[in-house]
Amino acid sequence: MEPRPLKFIIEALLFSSDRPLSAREIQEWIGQVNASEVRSALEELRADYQQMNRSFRLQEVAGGFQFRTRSDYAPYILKMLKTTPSKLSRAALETLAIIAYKQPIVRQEIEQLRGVDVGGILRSLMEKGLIRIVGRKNVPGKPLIYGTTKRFLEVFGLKDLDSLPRLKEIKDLTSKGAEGSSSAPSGHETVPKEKDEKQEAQAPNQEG
Amino acid sequence: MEPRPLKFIIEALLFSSDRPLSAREIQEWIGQVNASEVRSALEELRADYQQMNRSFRLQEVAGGFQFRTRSDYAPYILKMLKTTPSKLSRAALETLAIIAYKQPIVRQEIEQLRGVDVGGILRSLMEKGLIRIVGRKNVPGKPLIYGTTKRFLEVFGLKDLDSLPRLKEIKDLTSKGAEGSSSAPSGHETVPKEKDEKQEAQAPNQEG
Amino acid sequence: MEYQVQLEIFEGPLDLLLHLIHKNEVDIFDIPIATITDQYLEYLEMMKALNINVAADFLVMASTLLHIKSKMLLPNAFEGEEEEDPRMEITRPLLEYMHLKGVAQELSEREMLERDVFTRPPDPFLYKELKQDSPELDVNIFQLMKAFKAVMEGRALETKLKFRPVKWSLKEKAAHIVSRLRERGAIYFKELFDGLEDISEFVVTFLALLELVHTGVVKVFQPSPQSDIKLRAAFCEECGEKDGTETPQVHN
Repeated sequence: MEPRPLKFIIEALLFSSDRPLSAREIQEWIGQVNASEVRSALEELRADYQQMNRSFRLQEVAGGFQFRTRSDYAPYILKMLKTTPSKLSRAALETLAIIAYKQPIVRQEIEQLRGVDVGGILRSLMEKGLIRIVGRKNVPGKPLIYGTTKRFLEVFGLKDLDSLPRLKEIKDLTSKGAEGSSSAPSGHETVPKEKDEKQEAQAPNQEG
Repeated sequence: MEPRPLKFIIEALLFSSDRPLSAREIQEWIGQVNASEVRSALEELRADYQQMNRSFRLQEVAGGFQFRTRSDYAPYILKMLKTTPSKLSRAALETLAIIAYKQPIVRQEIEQLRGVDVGGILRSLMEKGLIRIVGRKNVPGKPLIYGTTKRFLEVFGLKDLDSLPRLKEIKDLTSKGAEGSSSAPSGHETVPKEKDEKQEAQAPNQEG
Repeated sequence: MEYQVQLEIFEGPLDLLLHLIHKNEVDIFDIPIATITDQYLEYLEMMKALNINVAADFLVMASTLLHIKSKMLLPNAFEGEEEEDPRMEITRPLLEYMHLKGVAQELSEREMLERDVFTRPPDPFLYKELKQDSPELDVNIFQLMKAFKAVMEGRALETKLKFRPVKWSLKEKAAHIVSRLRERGAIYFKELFDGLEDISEFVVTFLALLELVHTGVVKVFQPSPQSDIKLRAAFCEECGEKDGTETPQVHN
């Protein structure tokens, strides 16, 4: 058998895998190739699919590469799989956002930020494999410390934690808050317009 | 969203299916297309991939069409699959959990808790490098004492044994808030774009 | 007929405050604290009127607001000194909460796996071929915790189901002896233990007998040192056989 082009070997691996594959893993399986060869073959593949503009493409997620369908096709696939899309509640998303940005973080800190108890939400996020326990904080009570998982990156299509949106702003804000300066930050902030659309507390609305 | 070409819709379905799809099934999922349109789109797809001569192709197999990698790539794929993470059986997981929480522990104590013989499971957990023999108990028969390994910590992403959640914490996370919105059946959860989507009358602090 | 009430639901006090700030279209750095506090309290009252349980978090915030309001009303005792605007106590967490919501929103707008995008499924044929253990494991701590919880709960349940039938209580055994005596008036000591297989049942039966003798419910006779020990019910003179020659003799 004549040797196959590296690009196609990698393509075959990616196509038969149900998880993102890292360049390093691929290199190990194939053997006798160096890391930069694998890297450039991966990039080439990604460009190929980008250009072909088919229903799926090669995406860099969670420290690896994975073929994924384009979102345009989701309705058809959901119909085939007979599933309702797995979604997260607003409360769960907010809690997840806190953990993602502030990790490692303990439950109490999360609750301070959200202003409500999050026990049930933590359970549900753990069950979904989006967060995990990373240790215990060395303070009285030794509370558990939470962090996000690789699955979190996969679900949200993130290359790594640094790819999280708005990371900088959040950090800025926190440090400002910690200093407790009385002078309000310059650009007086007003509330985003679209949020005004939120319904007001409704008068009792009878049903049934 | 503008309608996507039928060929690509079919491609997306085939891509995300783990079994061959028949033209009739595809026709049903997509709707508003007739059988011959589906048939010819499938043929076109097959010709596309034939011509592209990539590492995988669309093959007509019993019961329909399926993407399959070319046999040339099988050795690489097999190599990859051998390193695919395997899952632990429930029995193994339970036994491991007992050892993790009750270590150091002898076999008899594990069997008392699980109510069944665990000889085979202990051997398999040992082969997987998750548990180890830490000594012998100084009682008649000098039974072996088991404990978890460093690999156990790695697999579960724990910093140390201290990071294992305590039973009370487990109960906190696994049962509390079961009725809360956060853990509502996932199928029904939505990601509200706006607050208006919330409809049920509930106490404000649902997780509390 | 019951009416289902629809009321804007707030995740917590911060959520409610933010809503009030939006509604009043005010600057978050210059919150009209009196107005917002009044509206906040109004909302809590409405919840109470609708019989909705007001969580403690909301009450804590209410007292914080009232505290800030009173501070704002007081003439500043430390005039001249740089004192932080008391409102910062709520402005700061509110700002952080707002950003947090923005981030959550951004997360939800990303293409989500199994909602918007899909991957190749595991190939059932390929995986069937590979039954052997791979060095890597696909498990998480949550599964481990659940397994442990299941074991601990399962054991408690089993103890109840499994061991109760084979446990003998003194009371049950005593009742059993009494009922046998009531039937026949007197029985031989040896008969009590006929058919008993379990050592624990044997012991409990004997202890029950001692207890009955001790309380005087059962009398023990041994007509002669060689003869079998006989038990007689003290409560039932007329039942069973009559034997005028016996001498009470308690055996230990």
